[in-house]
Formats: sequence, C-alpha cells, structure tokens
Amino acid sequence: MLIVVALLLVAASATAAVAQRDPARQALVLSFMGVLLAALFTVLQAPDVGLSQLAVGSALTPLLIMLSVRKVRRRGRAKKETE
Amino acid sequence: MNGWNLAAAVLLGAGGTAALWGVTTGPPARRVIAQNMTTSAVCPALLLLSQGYGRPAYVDLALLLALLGPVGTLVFARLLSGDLSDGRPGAWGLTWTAAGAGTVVVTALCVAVGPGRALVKLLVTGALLIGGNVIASRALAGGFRGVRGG
Amino acid sequence: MNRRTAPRAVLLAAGELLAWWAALALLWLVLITTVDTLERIVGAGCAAVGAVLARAGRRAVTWR
Amino acid sequence: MNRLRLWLLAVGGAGLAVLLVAACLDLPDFGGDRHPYGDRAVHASLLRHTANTVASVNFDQRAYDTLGEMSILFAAVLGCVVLLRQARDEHRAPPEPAEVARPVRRYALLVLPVALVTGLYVIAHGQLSPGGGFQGGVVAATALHLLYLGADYGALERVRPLGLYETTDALAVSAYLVLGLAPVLAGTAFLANTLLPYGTFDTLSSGGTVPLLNAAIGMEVASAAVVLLAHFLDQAVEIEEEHGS
Repeated sequence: MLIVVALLLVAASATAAVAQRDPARQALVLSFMGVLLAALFTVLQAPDVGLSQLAVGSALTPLLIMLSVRKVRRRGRAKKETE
Repeated sequence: MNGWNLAAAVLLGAGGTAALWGVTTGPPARRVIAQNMTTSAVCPALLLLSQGYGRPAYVDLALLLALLGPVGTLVFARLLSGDLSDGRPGAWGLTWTAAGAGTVVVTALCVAVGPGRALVKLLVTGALLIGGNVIASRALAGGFRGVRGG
Repeated sequence: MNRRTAPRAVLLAAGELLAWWAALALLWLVLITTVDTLERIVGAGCAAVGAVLARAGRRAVTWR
Repeated sequence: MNRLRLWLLAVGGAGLAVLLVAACLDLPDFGGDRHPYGDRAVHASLLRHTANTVASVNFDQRAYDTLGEMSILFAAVLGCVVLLRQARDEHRAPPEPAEVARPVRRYALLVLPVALVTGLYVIAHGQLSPGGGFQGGVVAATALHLLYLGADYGALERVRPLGLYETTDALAVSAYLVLGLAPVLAGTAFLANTLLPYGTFDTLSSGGTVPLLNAAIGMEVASAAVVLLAHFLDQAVEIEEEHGS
C-alpha cells in the first residue's frame, strides 16, 4: 500500500509539473515531486538513491531553475526599458 | 505492514495529496506555503518508515530532509519575493498544526526508541524540522521584503 | 583593531571558534553509531572545518 | 518538412514503445525472491567488509563506472563555466545588500555549519550507512549557499574564493585517478580494491579504498556544485548587459 500511495503521488505530481505553463510554478511542483520521489525510493528500499534525490531535488535544482528564471525576467525588463 | 508503516502511509497519503493540491492550484503565495508543508508531511513519514522497517540508518534521510526542505522553501521565498508581496501573509495556523504533528510523531518515536544515541538524533531531527518550518513560514510572511536586487 | 584591543579580540575569536567546535563535535557524536579513535579524529576535523566556516559566515554577514 | 519530422518522431516513438514493452514482458516479476546479481554483489561486499552494498558496488565492484560519472559531472560543470562566463558586452554590477528578516538570517547562520557537518558525516560514512560522496557533497555545497539565502550575495562571495574551489574540483578528480592507478603500479588492475587492508566490519576504516574514493567524490561534487552555482548566481545577480549596445 505504501508503494501504491507513493507511486500515485509521484505520477500525479509529475503530470502536474508538465501541465504547468510558468517555469517558476513548474519549479514548485518539481520540488514537491523530488521530495515525494525520495519517499518512493525509501519505500522501495533504496535509501541511497533516495538520499541522492533528496540532496539534489529539494534545494539545488529549485535554486538553479529559479536563478535562470530570474536572469531571463531581468533581461526582459532591461530590454523593455531600452526600447 | 505494522502500525508504524500504516501511520507513514496515512501521513504520506493525506499530507501528500493536500500538498499536491495546494502546490498545483491557486496564487503563488499559496503554492509556496504548500511546498513548505510538503517537508513537514514527508519528513515525519520518513521517520515513521525508518522505525517501521526497523532500520535506524534510514533516519539520515529524514535528517537531510529536515535540513534541506526549509532551504528549498527559502529559495522560493527569496527568488519569488516579488510575486509573494501581494499575497496573504504566511499561514500560521497551518504552520503550527504541522509543527504539532511533527512533535507528536517525534515524541512517539522517542518513546519507542528508548534512551540512547538514537533518541538524541531523533530530537535533533525534530528540532531542525520544526524550527526550519517555522522560519520558512516567517520568510514567506515577508521575511525578504527588503530584498530588491541582490 | 588597534594594539590594545587585540588580545581581547583574539580571545573572543578563540572563544567563538571553540564554542562552535564543541557544539559541532557533539553533533558528530550524536550522528554516528559506533565510537572509536578514528571516528573521534575525523569528527574533530570536520567540526573544526564547520567552526571556521561558521565564524567566517557570521563575519561576512555583519562585517560591512 | 514539419510533417515529415512528426512522422519520423512517431515512428521512432512507436519503435521505442514496442521495444520497451517487449523488454518489460521479459522482466522477472516485481518483488520476486531470486536476485542472482544482488546475491553476488552482497557476497562480494561482505567479503571486503563493506557494510553498505551500494557503496561497494559504486566504489569497488563498479568503480570504473563511477569514474565515468565523475568525468561527466566535471565536463558538464566545465561547459557551464565556459557558457556562463562574462561576455565582452556585459558588465558587472556589485550586488545590492539585502535586508533579510532577523530570524531568517539567524537561522541561516545557525544551520550553515550544522548542514556542513552533516554533509561531511554523510561523505565519511558512505560505506556504512545510506549516503556517500555525491549526496554529502551536494549537502555541503548547499549549506554554503545559505549565506546567499539568509543574507546577500556579497556575504557569500566573501567566504567563497572561487579559484580555490575550481582547484579543489580538479584535484579531487586527479585524486580519484591516482587512487585508481596505484593498484596498477602494484601489479593488479585499474581501481582494484586490493592495496589497503579491509579493516573491521562496520567501522569508519572498513572497505579498503572505498572510503578514500568516497572522499574524493565528495570533494569533487561539493566544489563542482559550488562552482556551478557561482556562475548561475553571477549571471542572475551581478552580470548585466550593456545598455544601448
């Protein structure tokens, strides 16, 4: 049952992450999915993989995505000002 | 399946579904709050799983999530601070409810583990989890209001 | 920092580092399961790195 | 042209789907009790006194694969550094100091060393408990960036001499290679775990070269993540395009 719960949540959140349009919102859903994926790996008795997923997915990937989003937005603003 | 695993399944199912609903719908402020609540739902579940499977080493996962989950929320609070400023301030009722749930889980596990090194590790994890969640909620409620460019 | 305040500043810095080192070494002892000599040595080293970074981080934030 | 591309994609996707389904039909049942590879891996790892079989697979039985993964990370970070460098038509604006709420700043300063020590713990105990160089290295690198989140980019730059991290990255990669070449000089195979004594089971010094390779990977991943995030942060916070160019 644990496997089913974790698997369903991961599948639902992965679908939701694809369905979002805004990259910042995608990053939010992605970070949720990363944590749930770590729980799924734990349930499947693969704590090493779960730990990797946790380390990368909870803080590092959101930081990289949000920094890119910020750069793109700032560039858009700067372009608008010069026009 | 023993009681610990059942509790973990319930916590993961209920908390995960609620957080997924919050994180995919509504204004950005609500989504970030739901992202913060993910940590406080999954971390106790991982602690319960470690007890349910009888593997003390799995506590490391919960410890790392308690450390890094609030850091992830701080990332969003900081880099989305422009989008969050018009939203409602952080959901304190939800935060304290989550803190209470975390306390209950950690206390139950402490009673089950008994005195020793593992108990102190559980307490450290619990303190990091609850402190991190409260601070992340504080950050969402305008903790980065003074941040402009940096 | 002039000459007269120097010893006091050094004492304060050493105290801060020592407090962090003790706290982090304690954290290491909590995290591990079996305690032996090598474990203590590695833990002391890692706690020292953490203490130096803790002080550097605090100074970087307050020092303007 | 567009239609042709779509057709090509459809054919390729269908072929991949057929192959995947065929492969899945041939898999052993989920959760079965026959694990030929698992049994042998556990046996080999116990023979070398490594408590965590995954660490034994990663750094002993399949250490050569890990070398490949490490080179991928190294090359990827190198590529990012080249792509995200400051171009000629860009200039650097000093980062603005930020006013962060006091509890958040204190939390960041308090958790930074705790997270760092936890990361080092995960690296050092890779052969004993879940974890290892990659996981711990990422945690240690994330810990450093709490200074950016809890204060401002200037504070992070003051404690992060970037050249040092770049050097550490390269040194760690070379350390892995040297640890692999040492057995060759001793007359066995590349990355063979035969040089060091296997130690007492379930202690820090068990597993031969596994903890050393773990430490090399931990150093590599931590400094690679710091360098990668440094260039992302530079682009997001400091580097601006020249106006009117």
